[in-house]
Amino acid sequence: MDYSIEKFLWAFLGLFIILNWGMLMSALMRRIGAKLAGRIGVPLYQPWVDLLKLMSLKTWLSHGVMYYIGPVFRLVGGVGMFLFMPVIFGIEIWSNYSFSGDLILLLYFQSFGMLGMAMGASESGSPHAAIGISRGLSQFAAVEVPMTLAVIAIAIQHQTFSFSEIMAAQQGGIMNWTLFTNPLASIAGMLAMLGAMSHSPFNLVKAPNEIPIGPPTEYHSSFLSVLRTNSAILHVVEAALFMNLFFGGADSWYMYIIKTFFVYFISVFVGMVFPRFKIEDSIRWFLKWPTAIGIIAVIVAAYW
Amino acid sequence: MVGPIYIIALALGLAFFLGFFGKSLKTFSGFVMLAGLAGMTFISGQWLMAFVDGSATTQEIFTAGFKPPFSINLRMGIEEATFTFMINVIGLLGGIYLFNRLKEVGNSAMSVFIVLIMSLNVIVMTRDIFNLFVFVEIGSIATAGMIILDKTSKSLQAGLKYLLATGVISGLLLIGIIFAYYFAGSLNIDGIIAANLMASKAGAVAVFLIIAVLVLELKPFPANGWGLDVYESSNPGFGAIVSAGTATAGLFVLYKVLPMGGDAWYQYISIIGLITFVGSNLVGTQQKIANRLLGYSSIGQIGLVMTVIGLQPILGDAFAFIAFALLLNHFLAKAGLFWISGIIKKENITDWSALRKNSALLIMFVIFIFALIGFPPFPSFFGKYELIMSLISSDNIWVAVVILIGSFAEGIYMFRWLGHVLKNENSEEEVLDIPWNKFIPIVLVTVSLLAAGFYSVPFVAGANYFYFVPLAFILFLGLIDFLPAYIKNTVSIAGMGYYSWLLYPLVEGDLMRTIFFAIFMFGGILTLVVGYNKSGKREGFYPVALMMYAGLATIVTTDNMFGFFFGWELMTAGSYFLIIRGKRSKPHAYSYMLFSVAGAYLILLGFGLAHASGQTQALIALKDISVLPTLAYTLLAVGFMTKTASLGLHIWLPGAHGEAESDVSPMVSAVLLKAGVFGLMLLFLYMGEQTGDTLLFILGWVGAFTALVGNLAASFQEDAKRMLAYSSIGQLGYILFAIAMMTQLGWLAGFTYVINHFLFKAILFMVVGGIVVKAGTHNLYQMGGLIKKMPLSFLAVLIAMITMAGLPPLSGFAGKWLFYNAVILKGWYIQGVIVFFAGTIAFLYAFKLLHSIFLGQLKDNHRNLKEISPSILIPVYILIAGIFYFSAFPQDVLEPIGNMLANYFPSTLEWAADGNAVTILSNWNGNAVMIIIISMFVLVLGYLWLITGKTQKLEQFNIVYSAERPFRPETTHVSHNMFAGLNKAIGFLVAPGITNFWNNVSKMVLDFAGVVRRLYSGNGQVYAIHIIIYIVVFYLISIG
Amino acid sequence: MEEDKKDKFLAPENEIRQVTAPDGSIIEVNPLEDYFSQDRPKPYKVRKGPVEDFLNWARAESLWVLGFGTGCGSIEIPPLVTPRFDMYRFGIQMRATPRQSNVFVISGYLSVKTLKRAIRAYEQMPSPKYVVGLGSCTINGGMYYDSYNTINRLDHYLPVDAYIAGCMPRPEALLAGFEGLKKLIKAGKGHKANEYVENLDWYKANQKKIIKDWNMPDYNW
Amino acid sequence: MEYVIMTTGFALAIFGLYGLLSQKNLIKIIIGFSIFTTGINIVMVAIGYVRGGIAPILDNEGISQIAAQKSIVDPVPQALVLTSIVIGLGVTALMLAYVMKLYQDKKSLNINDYKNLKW
Amino acid sequence: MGKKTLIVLLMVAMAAVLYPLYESYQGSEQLTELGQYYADNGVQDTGAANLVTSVVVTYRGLDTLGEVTILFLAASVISFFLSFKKEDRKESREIRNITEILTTASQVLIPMIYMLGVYIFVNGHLTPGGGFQGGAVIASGTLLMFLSNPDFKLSHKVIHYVESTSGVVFVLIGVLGIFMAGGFLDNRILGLGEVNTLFSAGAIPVIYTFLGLKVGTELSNVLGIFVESQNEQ
Repeated sequence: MDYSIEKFLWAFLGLFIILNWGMLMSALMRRIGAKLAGRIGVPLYQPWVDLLKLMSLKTWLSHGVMYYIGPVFRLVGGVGMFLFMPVIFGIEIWSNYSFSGDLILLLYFQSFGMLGMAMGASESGSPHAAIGISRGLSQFAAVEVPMTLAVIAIAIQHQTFSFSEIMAAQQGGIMNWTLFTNPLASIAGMLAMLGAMSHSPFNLVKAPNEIPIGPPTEYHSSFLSVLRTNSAILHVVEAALFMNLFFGGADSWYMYIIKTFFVYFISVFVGMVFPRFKIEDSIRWFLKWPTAIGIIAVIVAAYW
Repeated sequence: MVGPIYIIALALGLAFFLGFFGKSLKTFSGFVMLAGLAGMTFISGQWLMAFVDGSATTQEIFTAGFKPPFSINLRMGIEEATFTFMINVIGLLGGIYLFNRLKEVGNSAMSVFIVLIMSLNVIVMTRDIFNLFVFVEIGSIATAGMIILDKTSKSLQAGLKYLLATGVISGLLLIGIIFAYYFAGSLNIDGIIAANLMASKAGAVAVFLIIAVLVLELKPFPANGWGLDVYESSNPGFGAIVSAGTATAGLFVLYKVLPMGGDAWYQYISIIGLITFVGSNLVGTQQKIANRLLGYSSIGQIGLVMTVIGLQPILGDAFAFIAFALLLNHFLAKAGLFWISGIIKKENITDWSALRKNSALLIMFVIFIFALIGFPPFPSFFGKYELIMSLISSDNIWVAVVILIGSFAEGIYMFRWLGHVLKNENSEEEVLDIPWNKFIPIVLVTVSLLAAGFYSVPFVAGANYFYFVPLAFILFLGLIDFLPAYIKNTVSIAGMGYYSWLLYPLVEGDLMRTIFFAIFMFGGILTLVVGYNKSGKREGFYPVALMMYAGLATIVTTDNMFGFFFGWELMTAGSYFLIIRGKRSKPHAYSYMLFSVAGAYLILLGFGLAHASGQTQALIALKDISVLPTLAYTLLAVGFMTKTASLGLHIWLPGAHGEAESDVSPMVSAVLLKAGVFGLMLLFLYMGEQTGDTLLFILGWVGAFTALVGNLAASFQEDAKRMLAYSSIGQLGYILFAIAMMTQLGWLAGFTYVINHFLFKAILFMVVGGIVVKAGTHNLYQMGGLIKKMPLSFLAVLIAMITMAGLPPLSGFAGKWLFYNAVILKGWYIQGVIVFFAGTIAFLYAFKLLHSIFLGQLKDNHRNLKEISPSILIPVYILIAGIFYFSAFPQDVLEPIGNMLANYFPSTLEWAADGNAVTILSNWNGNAVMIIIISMFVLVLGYLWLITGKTQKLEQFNIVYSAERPFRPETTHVSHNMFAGLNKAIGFLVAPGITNFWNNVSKMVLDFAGVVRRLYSGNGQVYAIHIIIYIVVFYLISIG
Repeated sequence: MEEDKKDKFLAPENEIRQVTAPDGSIIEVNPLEDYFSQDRPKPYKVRKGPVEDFLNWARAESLWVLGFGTGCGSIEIPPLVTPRFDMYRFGIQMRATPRQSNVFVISGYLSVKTLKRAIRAYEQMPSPKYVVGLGSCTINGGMYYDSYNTINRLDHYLPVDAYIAGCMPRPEALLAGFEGLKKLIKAGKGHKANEYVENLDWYKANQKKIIKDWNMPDYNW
Repeated sequence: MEYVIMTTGFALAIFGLYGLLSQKNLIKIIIGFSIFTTGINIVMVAIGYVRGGIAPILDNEGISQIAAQKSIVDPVPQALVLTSIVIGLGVTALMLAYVMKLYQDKKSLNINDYKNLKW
Repeated sequence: MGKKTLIVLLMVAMAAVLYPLYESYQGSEQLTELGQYYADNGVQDTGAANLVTSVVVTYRGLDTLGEVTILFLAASVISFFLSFKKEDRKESREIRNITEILTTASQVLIPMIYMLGVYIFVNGHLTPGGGFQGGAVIASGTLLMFLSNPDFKLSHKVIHYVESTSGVVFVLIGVLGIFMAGGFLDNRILGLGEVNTLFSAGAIPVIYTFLGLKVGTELSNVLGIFVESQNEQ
């Protein structure tokens, strides 16, 4: 239990790093995508410019209190996920506030921001937002099944829910990564990650031309800037979550950045290659193959 | 003392004497008749008193001054005194009831009536078999006469059928009697018994004929078409006499004569009784005509008493009480029902809603119905309880099962009837004409019924007069029902408060009981506070609500099985009435009741097995069940699960909770459901993990699927309250799963769920109930945008929903965290994942509810709505304070529970000094999470506020709409079929398979009843054939 | 303005109607007033100084174009995302909702019917916002100058920051136009939105003169 | 002798019962019933018979009282049969009255026409 | 024919049920214990030479009271139930002409039949017969009256009085038995007298007299009601 200013500042520094890393990473991904298409792509500083632009806009419209604090929920969700997870393995100052809980806390805290954001978006009264949210929640429910199976398989394997213990168990060489010690769970988990990142083929939630980008359709200026801040953080944190679970975690910022980049890249890569799923197809898909793999993973972990 | 022979002399003398009076003196003759009946009542009553206080001994009355067997002798013992008194009372009351009708028909009708009552007296008293025959015949002929008291074509037909049938059976009786005389050389019953005719085949046949005919007089199923016709077509006032008086005498005769046959015959009689009880009630399920329905019920009840008579050797000491309690109950209740039928004058039970015009009559009707089904505090409850206990103790489980099946079948039609009475349309024009002479007898039997229940207490182990204390309070509330609701509300709250204070010492020191006690009583008081926003009188609400709470209090404070069952049934009855108060609740309350009754019977069987093992009524007997332990535990578990609405047994819940009134829903959902949980917890604690290994495993799966299906169904609901109801099913599934794990963490999770579910479901139902009333609709898609009108409600629902979804930092997460640890430690991985999946689906409906009611587009007709009443918000915010306390300081609540559980399970959870909960798998610091999240929230909110300038407030249509504009709020609000994608993908999981299953079951039962009742073709000759077939078959089974 | 709203054709959905509340009382709903905010917009404060210059640079380098095609010229916009033109490298991207866009490209002729939508979309965009007139039609009506159903001068109805002449201008011209807009913004001249607000009455009069079925609030927030 | 009576009695009872159960005409049914009760009455009388017995009237005419006490038939069944006959009479009378009223009601004596009450 | 066959089979089965009784019947060589008691003590106990009568009226007097009650009931029921629904009866029965022979003969016979009836019940304790038999004979006289004179109407009032009086007296005599003798319906309230004389056997002749009257009037009453209701048709 350490609520000291020092701790706070370290955590804040970590947050600042991953925020910027998240923005850079998204610019990188967009550039990679552009290269695939034969384009040049955005300048690397584009995310910062966009953010700055949004914060500098002069119109602030509010649909109500919940609309106002929706982005707050969202950002708290993202930041909280960061804070409740140790960043760098084995270094106390980078352990953030992970003493408050562990994997279970994180699994549930994932939805905190989502639900708050959903509230905010739907207070705007836009049907597009509501449709987007209903899709997002439906898909989320399905994605969580393989995700949970993977988490449980890992928990059985390591007999713990604690990040540091899971990471500790994966130290000492690439072959100790869960990816290799428990490949089925890893596959299930990574497939679930595709859904969690909501890139194509699982991005019907934000179908831009059908339901103008879905839930945040009414968000603009500073509200949108908070949402974009969050998404930059969240992408890194989500990637870090999977990194910690399957790819041995990171024992330095250097490893952290490389691993999160590649984990994130997987989902972007899949998104580049595959077209979009309809929502019911996506649910069926998650409840079919990833779930089957996850169940086998749990059975293997439990009874092998 | 006046000798019993004067009953005969008085009755016959008066009957003959009435001939002197002409037509002009009809009223006078009527009073003479009543005086005669009163005299008979007095004589038997005086004997009864003498026997009760011990001042009299059994008297033999020798007619003509000769000792038997040479002359006919009568006996007056305590049994005879009781039965003649009962018969005479029913005769007197019946006479008062039928006064006008008898007067219209004439003096001869009065003579016939008084002779009928007299013959029943003699039937009871006589010890001579031929004399018995003569007076049975007198009874038959008098009955045949009274049938046509209302001379309709139907009653004429019924009378002829009756005469044909009784003619055939009396002929057979005569053959039996004469051969009995031939073999025994005596006509005295005791002489025949002493002669032991069963030794020879022919003697056995003679005995067979006598007993079979006496059985047939009691109209055993299925050779009873003639009897049913009598019930259906005759004057209901007379139906009461037949059902109560004649049957009572007939049963006594059977009891008297049965020793002729020896032990084997007891068995046959019990089988016949069982067949009658089950068959008659089963066939009755299809019946719509009130009087015929009463006929089926009468025959069924008589069958039950017949069974008990047959079980006499098995029941031993308990026999007298059981038989008498059941008989008396039937006697009083059925008489009352027939009499009410005579006032209502409606043939079809669907038209009986006219009864609602008079609340006194309605209440008495309800009392009779509940007495017949065997609810406390009526004698049948005590009798049935004792019966089942004794049967199981003596290793006659199947008999107990069959009896309960029969009772259940009776419940099927009785509660359908009650539903019609309470909920059907009522025409305004008709006036209910209630003459005082018809009303008084009904009141008297009602009072007797209540008194009989009270005096049953000393005969049943575990029963306690204390159980009547809340009932007295309920009675008091019933008496002040004319006062405005807020006064009664205050009185009720005060009463509950006082009662809680009174009972608290009983649970003190037992944490588990204390928690449930707190939920029941504190929750009860809070839900009652909500009632302050109701205007008017709320007639009938407070007695039944308090009845439910009294039942709950009894369940949680009692330490014996009887008390538990008493409370259980009381609670069921009270909640039934609460539920049926809803506008469209009729079918739902009905299915609730059926499931509850079935569940209660399973529990009773389980208790019976426990009692048989431990020979004690204490609940501790559940600990070591040696008689069929697996069965016993399964029965108990399934019984409790009917209340917790586990998958397969849940179909009653959505309608029952969804259609109930706005403050009843939280009562039944947040509070009542916990009774089932309490039962399960008790059961599991006593059962232990080893004993119930397989059962627990299965229940774990059941719980998991319940959670999934409940939540999934909730997310597809369009009705706000039904959604919450389905959510309850899901939440109770979690609880079942958690406690089925039988580990400290599992139980701790279970307790957390119990507390949380109480808190948030009460909030949700209170608020949503209040909104539904304000908004005038249950449908989510017809609401929307209410956040601006009802911000406090929104906040309450939001907090409740976050708790429900298990999101940190609120206390819902405590349950989830414990749950995960428990699942991994227990090794129930796949089930755990199903439950987790259910948990994520909970987000869906949480969002749907919040969005559809509070967010989105405000509807035009809701533009002027105001915040819901403070009488709802105050209890709601008290509960929210509870949630916050529990969330911030989970240790304060969970540590004591954990310590308590450590007595039963190995402890796997430790609490660090800083509030960190640690298991070998995981840690969680609720306190820290709360602090961090709140600080973050404040920081981020400040940041947003900093970068945001002055905001422009918008109206509901100021949205981007692809450069167009919305037309109407209705077409802009996304709510209906919100999760269409999910529905397409996995909607098949909530296809109404289980509902269809139960529908098919009930359809099969009803169809079967429909086929069986074709036996009753209406042809009197066919009925005579039935009698002969019955005799032959019976002969083949018993002797041949 | 109140008066001429009355003579104009009022759509049925905007007529005043009565609904019955659950408690039985009658509520009168005037859709145009009750469903929409009636507030007049206020001009925002234009600051000066290095910070503002930096922000102007950011605004210029992050042009989010509203993806509405209003006329035939919109066929020239999609090529901008192709490798040949690749507008992303200039910080220009398409957005699907007016709330998140700054640049409104009026692509060619504007029929009266579309003008109404264009006004609504424009007013819903957050300030500072920019209008780019694409093609001759937005300048003087172009080949449709005598059409009964198109407007001739866009700047009578919306404040235009930049025109891109031609019929049709090629995508390269569009990119050049955006570069011009960027220069304007960087120079601190990108505040036409304020002009619109300050001269709202004039714009509204012009708009209502030509749009007969107005059927919307004066200002679409 | 007594066997003949006994056989007759049982046979009558059975045949009467058959008539009661098989005839459609109400009057015939009642006749069947009468035959049935008659048969039973005969059985009763037969039961009381003592071989070679005389009527149980001890009027000192013919044989001595002591001898009579040894040679009379059993008076009990005779007394019973008296009662039984009267009861049969009462029932029959009542049945006939019913049939009369039913006939007035529906102008039919067929028992199949009186099936208004069923199930 | 399925049903008839079924009934035949049923009768066979019924016969099979009763067969053991028939089979066991051996005929009696001697009286049963009970019969022997009556034979031995009946005369002393009751003073009636006719043992059947002593059994009927005294030993099993309660049965007899019941019998009377049954007749009373039958009469009452029939009376109150034929008195309903008069409005329905429209058609009237065609009455055949009565022959002269019947009319004349009946005038001679009826008093004699009544006399015979009275004789039978008065001597019930001495000779075969008794109240029921005598009453039945009296009723047959009434029947003859109805046959010979279709217009004959019984006076219900008289009948009721006779009937009620007889009934009440019977009950009262029974009650007197409690006070004055061994129990209800004990005939020893009057002296037993000398066996074989008319005024013997205690209250038996009295009872039988009233019984005869009652049975006679009741049966007549039943007949009368039947006839009346026929006439009304």
